[in-house]
Amino acid sequence: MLRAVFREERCKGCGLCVVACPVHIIENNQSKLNEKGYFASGIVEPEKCIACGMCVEACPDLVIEIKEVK
Amino acid sequence: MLRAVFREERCKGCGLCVVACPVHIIENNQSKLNEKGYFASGIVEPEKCIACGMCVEACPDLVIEIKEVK
Amino acid sequence: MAKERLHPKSIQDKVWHYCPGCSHGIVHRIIGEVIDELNIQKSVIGIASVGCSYNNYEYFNFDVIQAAHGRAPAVATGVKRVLPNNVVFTYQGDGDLAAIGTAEIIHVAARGERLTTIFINNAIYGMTSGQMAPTTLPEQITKTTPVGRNTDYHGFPIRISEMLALQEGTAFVERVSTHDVKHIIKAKKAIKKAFMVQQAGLGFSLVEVLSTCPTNWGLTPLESQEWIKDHMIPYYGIGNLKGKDIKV
Amino acid sequence: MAKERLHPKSIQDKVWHYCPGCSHGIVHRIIGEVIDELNIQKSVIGIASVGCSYNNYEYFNFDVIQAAHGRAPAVATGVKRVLPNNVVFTYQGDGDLAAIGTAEIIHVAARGERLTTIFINNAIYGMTSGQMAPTTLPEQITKTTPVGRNTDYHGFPIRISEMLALQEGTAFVERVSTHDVKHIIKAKKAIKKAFMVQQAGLGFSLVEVLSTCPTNWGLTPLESQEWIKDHMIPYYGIGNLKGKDIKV
Amino acid sequence: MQYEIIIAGFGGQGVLSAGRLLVYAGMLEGKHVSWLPSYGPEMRGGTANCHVIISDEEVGSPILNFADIAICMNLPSFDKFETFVRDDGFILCDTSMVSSEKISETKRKVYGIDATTKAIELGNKAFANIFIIGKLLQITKILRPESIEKALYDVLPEKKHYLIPIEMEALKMGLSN
Amino acid sequence: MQYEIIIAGFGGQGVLSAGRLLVYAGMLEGKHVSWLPSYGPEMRGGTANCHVIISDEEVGSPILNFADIAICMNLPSFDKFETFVRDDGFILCDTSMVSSEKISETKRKVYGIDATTKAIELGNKAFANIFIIGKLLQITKILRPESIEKALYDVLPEKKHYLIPIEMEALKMGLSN
Amino acid sequence: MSEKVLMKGNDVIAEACIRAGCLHYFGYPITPQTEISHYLAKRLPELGGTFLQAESEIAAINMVYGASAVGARVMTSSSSPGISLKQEGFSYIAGAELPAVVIDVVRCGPGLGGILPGQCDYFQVTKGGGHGDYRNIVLAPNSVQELYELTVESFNLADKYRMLCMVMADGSMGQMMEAVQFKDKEDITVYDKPWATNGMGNRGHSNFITSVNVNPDELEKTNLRLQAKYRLVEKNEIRYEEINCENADIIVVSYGTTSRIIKNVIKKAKKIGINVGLFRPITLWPYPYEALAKHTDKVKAFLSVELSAGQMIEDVRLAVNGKSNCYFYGRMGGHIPAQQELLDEIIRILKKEDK
Amino acid sequence: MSEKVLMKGNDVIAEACIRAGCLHYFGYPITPQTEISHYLAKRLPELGGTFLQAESEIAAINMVYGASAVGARVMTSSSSPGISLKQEGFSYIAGAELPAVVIDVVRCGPGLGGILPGQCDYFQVTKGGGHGDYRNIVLAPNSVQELYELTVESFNLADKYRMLCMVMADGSMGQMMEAVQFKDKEDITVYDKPWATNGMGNRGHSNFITSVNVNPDELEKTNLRLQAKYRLVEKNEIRYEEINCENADIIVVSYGTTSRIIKNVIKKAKKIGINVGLFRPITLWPYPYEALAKHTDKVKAFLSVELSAGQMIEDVRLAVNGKSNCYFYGRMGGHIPAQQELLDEIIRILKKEDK
Ligand SMILES: Cc1ncc(C[n+]2csc(CCOP(=O)(O)OP(=O)(O)O)c2C)c(N)n1
Ligand SMILES: Cc1ncc(C[n+]2csc(CCOP(=O)(O)OP(=O)(O)O)c2C)c(N)n1
Ligand code: SF4
Ligand code: SF4
Ligand code: SF4
Ligand code: SF4
Repeated sequence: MLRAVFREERCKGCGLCVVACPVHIIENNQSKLNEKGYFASGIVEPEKCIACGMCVEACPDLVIEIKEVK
Repeated sequence: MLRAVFREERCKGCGLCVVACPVHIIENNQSKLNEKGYFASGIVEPEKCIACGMCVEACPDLVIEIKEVK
Repeated sequence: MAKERLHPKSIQDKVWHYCPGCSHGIVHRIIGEVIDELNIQKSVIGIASVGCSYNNYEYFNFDVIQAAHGRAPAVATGVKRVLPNNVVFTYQGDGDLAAIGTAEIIHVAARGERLTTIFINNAIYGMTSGQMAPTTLPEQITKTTPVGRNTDYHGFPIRISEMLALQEGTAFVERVSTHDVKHIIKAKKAIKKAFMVQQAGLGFSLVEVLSTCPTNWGLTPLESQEWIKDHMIPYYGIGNLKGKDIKV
Repeated sequence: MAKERLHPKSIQDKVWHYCPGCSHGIVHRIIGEVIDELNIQKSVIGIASVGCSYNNYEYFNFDVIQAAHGRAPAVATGVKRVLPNNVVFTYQGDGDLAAIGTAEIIHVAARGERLTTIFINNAIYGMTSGQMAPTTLPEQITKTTPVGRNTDYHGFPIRISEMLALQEGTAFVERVSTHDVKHIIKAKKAIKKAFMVQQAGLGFSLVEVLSTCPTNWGLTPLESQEWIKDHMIPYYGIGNLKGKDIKV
Repeated sequence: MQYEIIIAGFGGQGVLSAGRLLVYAGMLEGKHVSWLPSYGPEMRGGTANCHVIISDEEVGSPILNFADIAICMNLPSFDKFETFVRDDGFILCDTSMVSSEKISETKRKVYGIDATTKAIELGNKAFANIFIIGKLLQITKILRPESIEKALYDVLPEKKHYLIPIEMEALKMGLSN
Repeated sequence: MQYEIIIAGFGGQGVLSAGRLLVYAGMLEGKHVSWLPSYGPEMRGGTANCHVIISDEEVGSPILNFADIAICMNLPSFDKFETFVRDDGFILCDTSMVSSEKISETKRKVYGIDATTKAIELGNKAFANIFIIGKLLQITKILRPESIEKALYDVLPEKKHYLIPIEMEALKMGLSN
Repeated sequence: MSEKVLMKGNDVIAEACIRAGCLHYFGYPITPQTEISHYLAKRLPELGGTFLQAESEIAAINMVYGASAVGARVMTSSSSPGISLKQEGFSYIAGAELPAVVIDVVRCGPGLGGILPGQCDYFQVTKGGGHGDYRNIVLAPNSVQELYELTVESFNLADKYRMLCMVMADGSMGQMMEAVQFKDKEDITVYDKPWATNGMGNRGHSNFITSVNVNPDELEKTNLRLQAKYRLVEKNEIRYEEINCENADIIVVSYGTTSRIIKNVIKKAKKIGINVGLFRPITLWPYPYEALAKHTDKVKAFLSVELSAGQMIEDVRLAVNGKSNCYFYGRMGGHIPAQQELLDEIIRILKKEDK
Repeated sequence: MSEKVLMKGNDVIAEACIRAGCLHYFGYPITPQTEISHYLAKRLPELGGTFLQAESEIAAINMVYGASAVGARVMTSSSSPGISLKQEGFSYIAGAELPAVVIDVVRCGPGLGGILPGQCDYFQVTKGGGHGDYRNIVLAPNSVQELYELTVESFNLADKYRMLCMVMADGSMGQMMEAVQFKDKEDITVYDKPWATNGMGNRGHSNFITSVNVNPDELEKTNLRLQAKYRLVEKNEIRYEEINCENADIIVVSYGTTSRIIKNVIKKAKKIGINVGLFRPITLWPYPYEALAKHTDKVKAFLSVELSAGQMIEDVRLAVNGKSNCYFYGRMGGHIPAQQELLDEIIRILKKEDK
């Protein structure tokens, strides 16, 4: 299945993917900092992902790839 | 009488006044160099001068004045 | 609609140093993808400039030359005249291109150098921490316009795209925006076309990208997107200015 | 119609060094007369540039500052910001203004500095003995375009007036010519108006004067006049580009 | 007495203002002080640090090659500045950002406070620096809390003064931690 | 033997090419030569001059502070370079441009030829320089007329070669004047 | 004297400029001196002066040229690459004999280099990076207090000699905060400027400002006049500080930031019985050759410590003129030598000299 | 060897450039070196190379930077004010370690100055007019023949060391005509340029050219590498000429145009029993300090003769290091010292030394 995969260590928590997602499954977790000191975003309901790539377009930090996940 | 007066020592003999003069009374004397080494122009029939100032407009070297001559 | 979107080959696997929400990252990704799609990774030569993206050669995975402030178009000219068959582009901010580099960009356009310029217009100097740029909007507050840009005192923003479109050597100019996905996709199309216009040898091509600088605008990334939409686009307009009908 | 025409007060009584038939002299005379007519000899400050007219301060009879090549607009800005009530103008050739000084002239226009620029476009570098200028016409032969300006190789002439008219800070732009008396009289009108626009504080004003350089064109003074008419005017056009309707 | 302190962390953690606050308070107490920030593109998503000197005598060089105290607000800073501390000095770190494992590895004396976690609890991770200052004051008595409060009023722009009571609360929490 | 010559006149009088012709011919005759023009804005409606050295030995400085011969094609040049000539040297001048009054005032030996007048008679004031060269050759025998002719063919662009017979005629007139 | 306040070096420069009566600033942003313009952007328009962000460093220096030509006190500020771009302008200012103040907050080169502190532009500022025989006065403060005082002074010097006066600091001087005490009133000399091209008015004759002269006699005369002026500056304006030089075993020559480290080193060295002297040139041009030369008989060696590959060392050697040994120690890239590092170097040198 | 031909210095430079295999020229007109571009404007396009008149000197040097970055032999030429404008570019070229050739036909300064010959930019070209610790190789020919040979050589040196090599002539060198004899074939070394950013191709990794590094450790390392290279150049590339130095009473140090006058003076002096030596540095950087120093014991004095207010004299003094007296004689504004004038000066100095 094609799905958005977040490389969390690249994320700067800007939140642009959150608003870009047409199915509203991306969230920015305001409680845990990644190693760069940012609150990273991620998909909360992966199974709902339609792999549209909108988040890829929106993300300024190349955090997200759309790829086959088993 | 108002008339064009040539300050010959300023003249570089470019000939622009010659073509500008509506009454065709300016000539460029090709036989005598002025102290700068140019053939200077001058009015050949002063009494025909209508003091229109066309030559003043045309001259790049401020050679000509229109002024009262006795 | 779903298709694989992997890390572009033409982008190295490094975390870049831009601030959260900064458009530089978006445009970098687009450039990487376009170069992959045009299959020119081996021949493209990028010219980095002076601004927050000064070291984009650490991120791009193709040859890059770092140029002095404002001089990327001249450097690119030197490159292209020696290697007319390589694809050459400059990547410049508004301080770099529209202030110190004004003469250089106008003259590559006038000469019709077969070059592409990606012009990041974020209406401010990012790297040096937020001074007025030539493209700063009227009333906009920056470190050097502390009570807002007063056009009577500081002058008017320069419409770079319009000015360059006027040059006969320019083949293609488009102003695009990064404020939402729809426009980001359009931006990519324009950038791709600009490269193709160069490949076709038609003249100079430029894409002006209305971009965010959340850090120096003092806004969140999301607010910054809004600010492009609400302030920059109304002032500058977006769309094609030259070469719309070119088929490449 | 007959009226007295004496040596202008604002011009010193010296023989200038320009070549026979050179338009510099015509424009100098016009400037002197306009300054006399506007009665601003005591307040005007001229900025000389680098080109054949580099030492026009020896001819003008008012205060003049000689500026570095291309930088007259910046120098003028420094002057005008300190002395906003004085009339300040730059006098620049096409090498000076349209090549090395491109950034400076565009930015005074964008800033809307209350300055006037007299731009002598003779399509060539005079002082340095006849190299291509940014305004050199296509096919024109110069020392650095020995087989003629090839737009594909050397680029296209820059239309300075059009580019500067585009800037919002610009109030008045007109392109005039010196190729015959009728046009010389029009040139004077434009120059006078440009000064008056400055006095009215309306913004930047510029007059581009299509001019001869018989020496480096390799033509006689009369042939040079023809060349303006037959080649320069068809390419550049003459007339007002901005501020036609301003009443001053 | 002369304190040489380095304060380091992520760009957004307020390490520069922490330093500024310290020297300002120091000056208010009549001491000789200097403050020198690292500056530049590191600011963009990178790390920042500043060198602070608070002394009874005139300050020589404002640039530190060693410090009595290193305040490390994140892991990279801890790694970088651990060896910067003199043998008789100490490290003060934000334990929300530096793992206890790491801490246990160093030979230097280390104090800790989970400043960022506490700051997030207080509603803004930007308060982390003031927790740390509180802890510093607890350990060293280098400055009086009142001086910090006065410094806050002088240093912050008027429109941010409403935050000072919360900041002082954080300071006290640090002081008593 | 070494000849140091200065040639001076108005911009349009061909003083630079006269010099060029001399050194070219000198080289053809196997001599060491140098030529140095004055350059710059003087060209615009002003005066021009060049320094010429024709020598049997290697040339030291190409710049002259004194000359054996000054060729003055106009009055300002005469005024300027009169004192430039060594006591045992001479001045050669265009008597159409320098009055005999002036000439009588100098202590230097002076030769004259009314080159410009003659040139105008021949149809072009630009021939004045070749008259002068003829005169120079007559006085000094520094170079052979044939070398000048050969130099003319080498120096002038092809499309001006048709002028060479007239120039040689002028040269001969100078030589025999 | 007013109270001590804590300020950043760059802010102090800006404040000093205002206090010196300079109300016109033209500049272009560059790290590490941008705060100067932020400060002035706020204050100068309030005071009825000019703050103008130019389109480039070149435009800025030429705006300064224009403003100075009409008689204003005027300044610009920049850092290394920006200073390189202004070289033509500096040469014009010298040729036209205009007063102007330039602040140079030096970073690391060459090229875009880095933004950390450097002293690697010593040659550029002292020997003339531009073309032609000209000189600029160069002041090198080493504290925020001195930044203030010398910046004010630079305007007086510029006006007095009608020449460019540069204040050379480095990134850390500009960025550091330290206490500074402002005077209640500055010592400002107001100079008549009859040469200013500020409009002919009733002057009766036109003025002009120029640096060109195609007549060699006249251009040589201009140059001789400039040289005479420079000799006068050399006579009147040399400044330096000596610490512990009287009985020193070795004299360290150092200016700006590095000289402060030496102050610490002197203390450290004393503890181990070494007498280190500090000779600190405050004017880098004119250079205090004679004052430095006075020590040649008494010390074992001289050591030039710089944030460079070795530049001022040439002036030290010119001063010492073979009468003693001269050594160099430098760091580059933004690194600052540590006290111990310098002390070790001093010990090494003294050992060598004692052999 | 082909036949001798009579050519203008500037034309010879242009021809030498082509012979050295440099097919790319970017420049901006300025007197007294415009003929270089006239020549190349005709020839380079015929040869399939590039002649491009840039919009400014700054654009030109940055075009050179770009062309060099992709591996081409490339040059520009200019004169004093134009060279000042290129200083930032020079510093970038040094920092990025790019080979490039720059011809500087020096005129008189400061400012717009005059267009007559000068040597008043010696400091600028030898001490680095730009920012940062860097050096350019500087060659100073004194004949049209040498203009040719050294111009060709400059391209080899630039490529060999990956640095900027400058040929410094003056207005009269560029304008004079003299016989020159071209080689049938030039000694051109072709250097591999694996660092060139000429497109990744099948290289397998991307290249980049840069002069920036914000990491002080790395930037210091870059600077140390540059310095090591400069030491190597100092070791390998010093050139000079000595005439009559062996038994000289006084050694005149002089380069370029003025050194030719000294040749005449030597002959003149011999006639009145004075033995004058000429020490002519051909590389102005690296400067032949040691070679010059070898003479300190034997002569009564050194005299630096320059078309300046006294610049190279500092290098002479650094070389002599107090072991002999150093004098200076200079002219400015385009004036060239006359032989007698110099001889008189020499007599004056010798009289003083004999006392
Ligand atoms: C010659 C020179 N002048 C100034 C600078 C300082 N400087 C660095 S980046 C920059 C401008 C950055 O603004 P912009 O081009 O808009 O890019 P951004 O940082 O916003 O991406 C300036 C002025 C420099 N490095 N070199
Ligand atoms: C920095 C610099 N570059 C180049 C020059 C040489 N230069 C003198 S005048 C000139 C251009 C003259 O052309 P233009 O401006 O068209 O004026 P014109 O002589 O035709 O009146 C140039 C390039 C210079 N003096 N300074
Ligand atoms: S857009 Fe990218 S960087 Fe921003 S929150 Fe989403 S994944 Fe993180
Ligand atoms: S226009 Fe003037 S310069 Fe020309 S010929 Fe007539 S008078 Fe003489
Ligand atoms: S300062 Fe602005 S332009 Fe620079 S990285 Fe940050 S957001 Fe982007
Ligand atoms: S060279 Fe041309 S522009 Fe210059 S004075 Fe002569 S004709 Fe006029």
